[in-house]
Amino acid sequence: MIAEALFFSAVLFIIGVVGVLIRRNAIIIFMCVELMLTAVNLSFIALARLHGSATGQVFVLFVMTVAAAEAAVGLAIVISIFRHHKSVDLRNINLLKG
Amino acid sequence: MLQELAAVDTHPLAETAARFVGLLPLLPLAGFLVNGALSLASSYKRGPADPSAAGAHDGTAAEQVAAHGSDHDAVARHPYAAITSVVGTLMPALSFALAIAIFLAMVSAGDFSTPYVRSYFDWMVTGDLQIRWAFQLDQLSMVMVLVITGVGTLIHIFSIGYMRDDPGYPRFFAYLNLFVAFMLVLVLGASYPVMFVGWEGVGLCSYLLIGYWYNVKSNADAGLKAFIVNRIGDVGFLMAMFMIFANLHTLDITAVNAAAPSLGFNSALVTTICLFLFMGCVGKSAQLPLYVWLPDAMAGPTPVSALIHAATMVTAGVYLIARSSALFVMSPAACITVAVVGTLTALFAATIGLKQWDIKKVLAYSTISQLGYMFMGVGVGAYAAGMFHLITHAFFKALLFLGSGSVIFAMHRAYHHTGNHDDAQDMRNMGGLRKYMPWTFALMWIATLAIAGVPPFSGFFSKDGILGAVFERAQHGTLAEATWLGMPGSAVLYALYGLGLLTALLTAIYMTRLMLYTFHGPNRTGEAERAQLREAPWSMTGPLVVLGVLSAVGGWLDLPATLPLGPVGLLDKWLEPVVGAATATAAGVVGEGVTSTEYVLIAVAVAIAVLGIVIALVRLRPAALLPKRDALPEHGIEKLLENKYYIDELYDDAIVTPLVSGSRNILWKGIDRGIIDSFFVNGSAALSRGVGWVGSQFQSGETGAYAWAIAIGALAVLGAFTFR
Amino acid sequence: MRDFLTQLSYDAWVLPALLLIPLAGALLLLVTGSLSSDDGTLEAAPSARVIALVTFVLEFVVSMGLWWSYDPAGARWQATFDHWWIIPWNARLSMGIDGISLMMVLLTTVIMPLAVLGSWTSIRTKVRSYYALMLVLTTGMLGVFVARDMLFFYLMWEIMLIPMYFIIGIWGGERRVYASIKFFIYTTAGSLLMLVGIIYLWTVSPVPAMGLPASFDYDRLLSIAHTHRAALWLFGAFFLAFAVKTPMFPFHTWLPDAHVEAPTAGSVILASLMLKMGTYGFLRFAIPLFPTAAMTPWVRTTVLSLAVIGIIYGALVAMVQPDFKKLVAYSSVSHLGFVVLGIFALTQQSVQGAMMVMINHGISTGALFLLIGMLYERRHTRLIASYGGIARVVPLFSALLVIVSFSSIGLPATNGFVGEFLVLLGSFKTHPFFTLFATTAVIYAAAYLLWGIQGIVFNPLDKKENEHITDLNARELTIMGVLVVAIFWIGIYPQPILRRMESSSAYFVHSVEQGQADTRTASREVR
Amino acid sequence: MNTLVYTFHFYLFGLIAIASALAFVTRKSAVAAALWLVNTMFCLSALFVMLDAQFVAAVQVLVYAGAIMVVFLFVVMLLNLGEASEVTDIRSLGGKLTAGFVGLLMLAELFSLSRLKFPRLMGAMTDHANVVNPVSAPLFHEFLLPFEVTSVVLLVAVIGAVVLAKRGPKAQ
Repeated sequence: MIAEALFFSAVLFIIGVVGVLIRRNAIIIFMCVELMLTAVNLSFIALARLHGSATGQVFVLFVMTVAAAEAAVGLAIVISIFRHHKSVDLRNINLLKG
Repeated sequence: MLQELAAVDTHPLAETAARFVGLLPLLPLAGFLVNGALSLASSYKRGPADPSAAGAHDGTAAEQVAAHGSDHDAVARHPYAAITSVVGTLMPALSFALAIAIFLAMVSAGDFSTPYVRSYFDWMVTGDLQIRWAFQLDQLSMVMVLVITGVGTLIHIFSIGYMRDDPGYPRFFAYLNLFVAFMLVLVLGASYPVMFVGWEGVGLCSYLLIGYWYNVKSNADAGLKAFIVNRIGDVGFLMAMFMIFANLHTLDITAVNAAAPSLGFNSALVTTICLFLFMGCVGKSAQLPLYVWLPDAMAGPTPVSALIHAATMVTAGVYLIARSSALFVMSPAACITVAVVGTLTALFAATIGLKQWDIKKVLAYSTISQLGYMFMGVGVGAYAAGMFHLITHAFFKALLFLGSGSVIFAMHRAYHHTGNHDDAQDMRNMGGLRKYMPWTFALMWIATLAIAGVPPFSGFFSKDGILGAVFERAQHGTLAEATWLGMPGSAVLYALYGLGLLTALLTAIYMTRLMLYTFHGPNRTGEAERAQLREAPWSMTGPLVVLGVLSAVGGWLDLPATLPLGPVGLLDKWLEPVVGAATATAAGVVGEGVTSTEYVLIAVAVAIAVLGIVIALVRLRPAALLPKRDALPEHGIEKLLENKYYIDELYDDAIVTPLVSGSRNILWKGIDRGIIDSFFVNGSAALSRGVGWVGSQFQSGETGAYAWAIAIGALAVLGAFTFR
Repeated sequence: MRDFLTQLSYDAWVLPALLLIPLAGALLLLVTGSLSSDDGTLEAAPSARVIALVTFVLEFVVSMGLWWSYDPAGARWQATFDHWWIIPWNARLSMGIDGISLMMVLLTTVIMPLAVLGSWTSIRTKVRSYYALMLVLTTGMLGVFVARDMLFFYLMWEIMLIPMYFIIGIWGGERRVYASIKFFIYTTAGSLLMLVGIIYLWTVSPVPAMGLPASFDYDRLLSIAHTHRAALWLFGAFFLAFAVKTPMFPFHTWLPDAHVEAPTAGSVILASLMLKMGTYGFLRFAIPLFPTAAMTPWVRTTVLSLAVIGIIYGALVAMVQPDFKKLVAYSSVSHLGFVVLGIFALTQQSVQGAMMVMINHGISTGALFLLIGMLYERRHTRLIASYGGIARVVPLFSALLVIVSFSSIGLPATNGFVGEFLVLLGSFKTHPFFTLFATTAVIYAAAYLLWGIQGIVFNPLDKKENEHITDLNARELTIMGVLVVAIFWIGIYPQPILRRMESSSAYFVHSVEQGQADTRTASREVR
Repeated sequence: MNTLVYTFHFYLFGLIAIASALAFVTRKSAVAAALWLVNTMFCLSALFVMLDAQFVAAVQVLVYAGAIMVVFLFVVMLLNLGEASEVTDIRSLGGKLTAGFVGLLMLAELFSLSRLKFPRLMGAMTDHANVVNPVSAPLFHEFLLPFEVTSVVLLVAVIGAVVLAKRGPKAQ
């Protein structure tokens, strides 16, 4: 079942990537990132199962914590951006420009 | 070093006045320092302690300007005039006295063939190069020292009167003293580099004195031109020194002369060295094609023209060739070149002299012409004859210049008195001055007869000596046997003799013309001015009288064997130890006593001189001359002559302008700013800026674009692994 | 004198002391600056210039001992000092002087107090930082001249750049930012290649057979033989660094900008001292380290051509400059061309002459920049056309300008002649045709400088503003007095200097010829 | 457990997860998308359980499906973005096709890279009753420091979120 798990993981990850590429709503893009993270978590779990060790699961816990933190900060940013632009469309947001 | 000292100590001159030879240039140098200090001290006003804080409009500055503005036109003696006159003339006079003492010591020392070299301290000693500050006294330098200090002292005395009202009085004497000092270094230098110190030093003084009245641009330009043209010649002098050192490993004159034969007779090497040396002479002595600075140099005060641009500095080239006679006789080709250039210059300048109106310009071209004669003499290896003409020329040309200075002084005073702004130097404005300036008139006629070559005045003997030597060399000797540019040497020399005679004719004509227009005929100054015309003070006329006597009897210094009016060939014998060997080499077989041919030559020379004077007297009509402002423009060949064959314009258009505009437009704006700076330097900066710009375009700030970039990047990386 | 110095054990401490004294002065300035609350204008901090002057005079006094303590017939390196520095890399604080360094050190310590006096009233803002930078700069320059460790040399080489960058960039003229950046990038670009070369030398320096670790020691690196190909590349790297600094045509275009925009003292230091780093580098590093490469016929011909082009080109371009400072800047290109010509002609006279030109250019050009700075302080323009006839208003200034100009032209009996004459005389032996072209520069030199000074001090006094110019004051006369004395002293009696440099230059010529000969025989054996 | 049943459920949950994910990226409405994502999370949590990671599965449901997604929904509602107000939210057809192509290409590359042969199943986890111990033991021994650091990360995130989302004084 490991190969299947990895297959699902890969497919979900790619769906996340495609989502990031085709969506312009910042919140949905965040969700896509969450999806990608979870897909990676699946790989961790599967490979932990393969090796018969729980270390992989520990990493999943870390990933989840970071994901939670990221979601919190990211959404806060989205909110403040929305206040400014009245939109969460990524095309309106190019603050990263040097 | 010790050995050398010992050698010096055994020299017959060692215990005589000659051991003070170093004082000869030092005395005028001291005069320069005193007068220079006086000049600066009298005009210096100390600046503010904080120049950038001091306002430009404070009261003291304005007062200064007022003071300066007034002192220019004021006719008042300089506050330090008295001390300047004493120091400025005493120093060269003391030098002259010392020179006479040394001369007497030399006479009593009898014949000595090695020069007395006094070495002071090292100058440039490194590796095999040994250059010391050393002075060399021998018969040749002694002659020059006497001429320089003697004529120099007279001209200093003349200047006291001539420059009396000039606001820069001490400055003038400072420069003049400095000149004498450098000129003495030039003739006394025991090695070529020390000579070169004097050589360039006199150039500096010439520059400063030509541009003495610097607030007129043309004067400053003339000084600049003189210096730069001289420098062109100096390149030759330098190259000659380098070649001598590279081949003989010494630059001491005695050592070079001794080693000269090792360079090989008529070898390309020795010819090149001689031609480079001659290039130096061409610059300094104003020969073709570098003569152009000398006429312009007349912008300086007239005593300067007399001392520097007639009697001494310009003859330095002749002296240099006589000094290097051992080198020159090794190369007949170079010798003939010297003679040819000298002769052509003499003729060329004489033709221009025919049609000049500025009295000093006539004398300037006359000087160039006479220098040509001297080169003709030293060119054919008649060194004593060349030096003889140098000495007599110093007398009569100094006299002519000082005489013209007197005239200009009188004219200027008259014009100043009436507020007239006409040209005080133009002969068309003069005329009939003999009534007002009888002494000057008489003395200048003596000089004119001397330069024209009328016996028994000095110029006759010296010029005849040169022409005779050319004729003799054409018959036999190394020059006659050599070929020059494919022509037989003797044919060239015969041609030179002919041209020399033609020049003599022209000389007589233009000098008579000068006298006629200046002193004869009706006076062309205005009525009011005429009342002010009078002889210059005695401090000025006195030196003229002395020079007049010398011009008249100077010929007795070196009487030819054909005219034994007294002791024959004094100068020949005196110079024998220095240039005798070289002269003998050039002459080949010595002539058999006095021949009838020589009498014929003398007769021809006299006839030509007289003919020239007669032609001028007959053809020229001073009465018909109009003042400068009414003069009609000239036509045809006369216009060509008046405009000096347009050589200055040619040089300007062909050399100066292309050089300057080429430097500005091609080198500076083209290469420097255009290619190097704009293209390479700023271009490379622009290139990196461009690359940065391209990179910054990817930095759009669009997160979506970044996501795409990451995705495609990931695709590429994975692909790289996949299709490894 | 020498006994007295021996009693002080002068040789043991003088070089580190010379490097430390300016640093101490700079530190003092910074401490006083941080203790006071003023804005650092001249009015608020007049003590800064006094501290700087005292430091430089002390530096000068200390350095003068070298004049007597240096023994021309003695060891090759004298007053040596050696201390550990970066142990893992085996880099050491290794110093020493020979005849070449000696004169450069003394030139530096003589010029620097004059430069301070030259800035006395013209620098009016941030004076403490200004003088502190000058002091740090001095350490850098002296360090370059005395370093015997390549890494230490490189450190000092770069330290020198930074203060000069700020001096131009802060106290300079209108286009100071452009000029300072151009100066910095130009020189750094050149010297980074040199750093690569130094690192390469370090990597090839160990001799395992003799148990010697890698080292930056100059003498050790000298003894390494390189293949011809490697030597060429290394020489190229060093050459570029020094050619930019010298500056040789066509790497010279930073110079006019830097000179024109720098404050007076900056121009003086730049011209008198920093340009000498380039030619000093040739003498000390580029040629002795890679004699085979430097003396390869095509390399030598190229360098000599560039030198002669620089001589004539610099002079011709100087001739048409409307700005007197720029004129002097281009004349530096010409003069430094003589130095390179002399060095690469490789004869005893030409190398000695090159060193003399280095000293003389330092004195004459420094004096010219100081004079034009004094004039600029009064009239705030450097354009020749805005002057004319001021000899009547400022006779002493004019007399000095004429004297200094003639020394720069190379009139015999002034310093300029001695150097140029020796260079040309020596170069003629090996390269007569290059010498012929170089000699013509005496014409252009006269043309550009005399044209320049004619436009300033002669000609009619036709501009109203110029009638208010004031003559020099006592301070300015002191500066010029020192330089004029030097001009005539070197012009008339240069022998004390020549004697001190003779053995070092002879060693240079000999070692390069030897190195060349060695490898020539070696390569023949290989074949 | 019966292997066939196990395999069937494994595929079932996997495919549902993928289908939900596809639905998630294609929904225009943010709320719908979020709910589809929650569905994916649930299925994944089921897969976790089947891969003997019961504790992580529980956490997945609690943290992801419970906490994070709720926060997302809150924000969506707070900003009133529930309806697809902007038609341009999804890229043009070309963009979609390109993105799909990129995705497929990447997938293909991933598969071609994973030529490793995995054993069907290794021995099951030893103790089915004790599901927390195997995770907590390394977490509090080996990874104690990272664990503590994570708590700091969370703290920072909380503060950061508060600061960022707080209305500035100007905005009021």
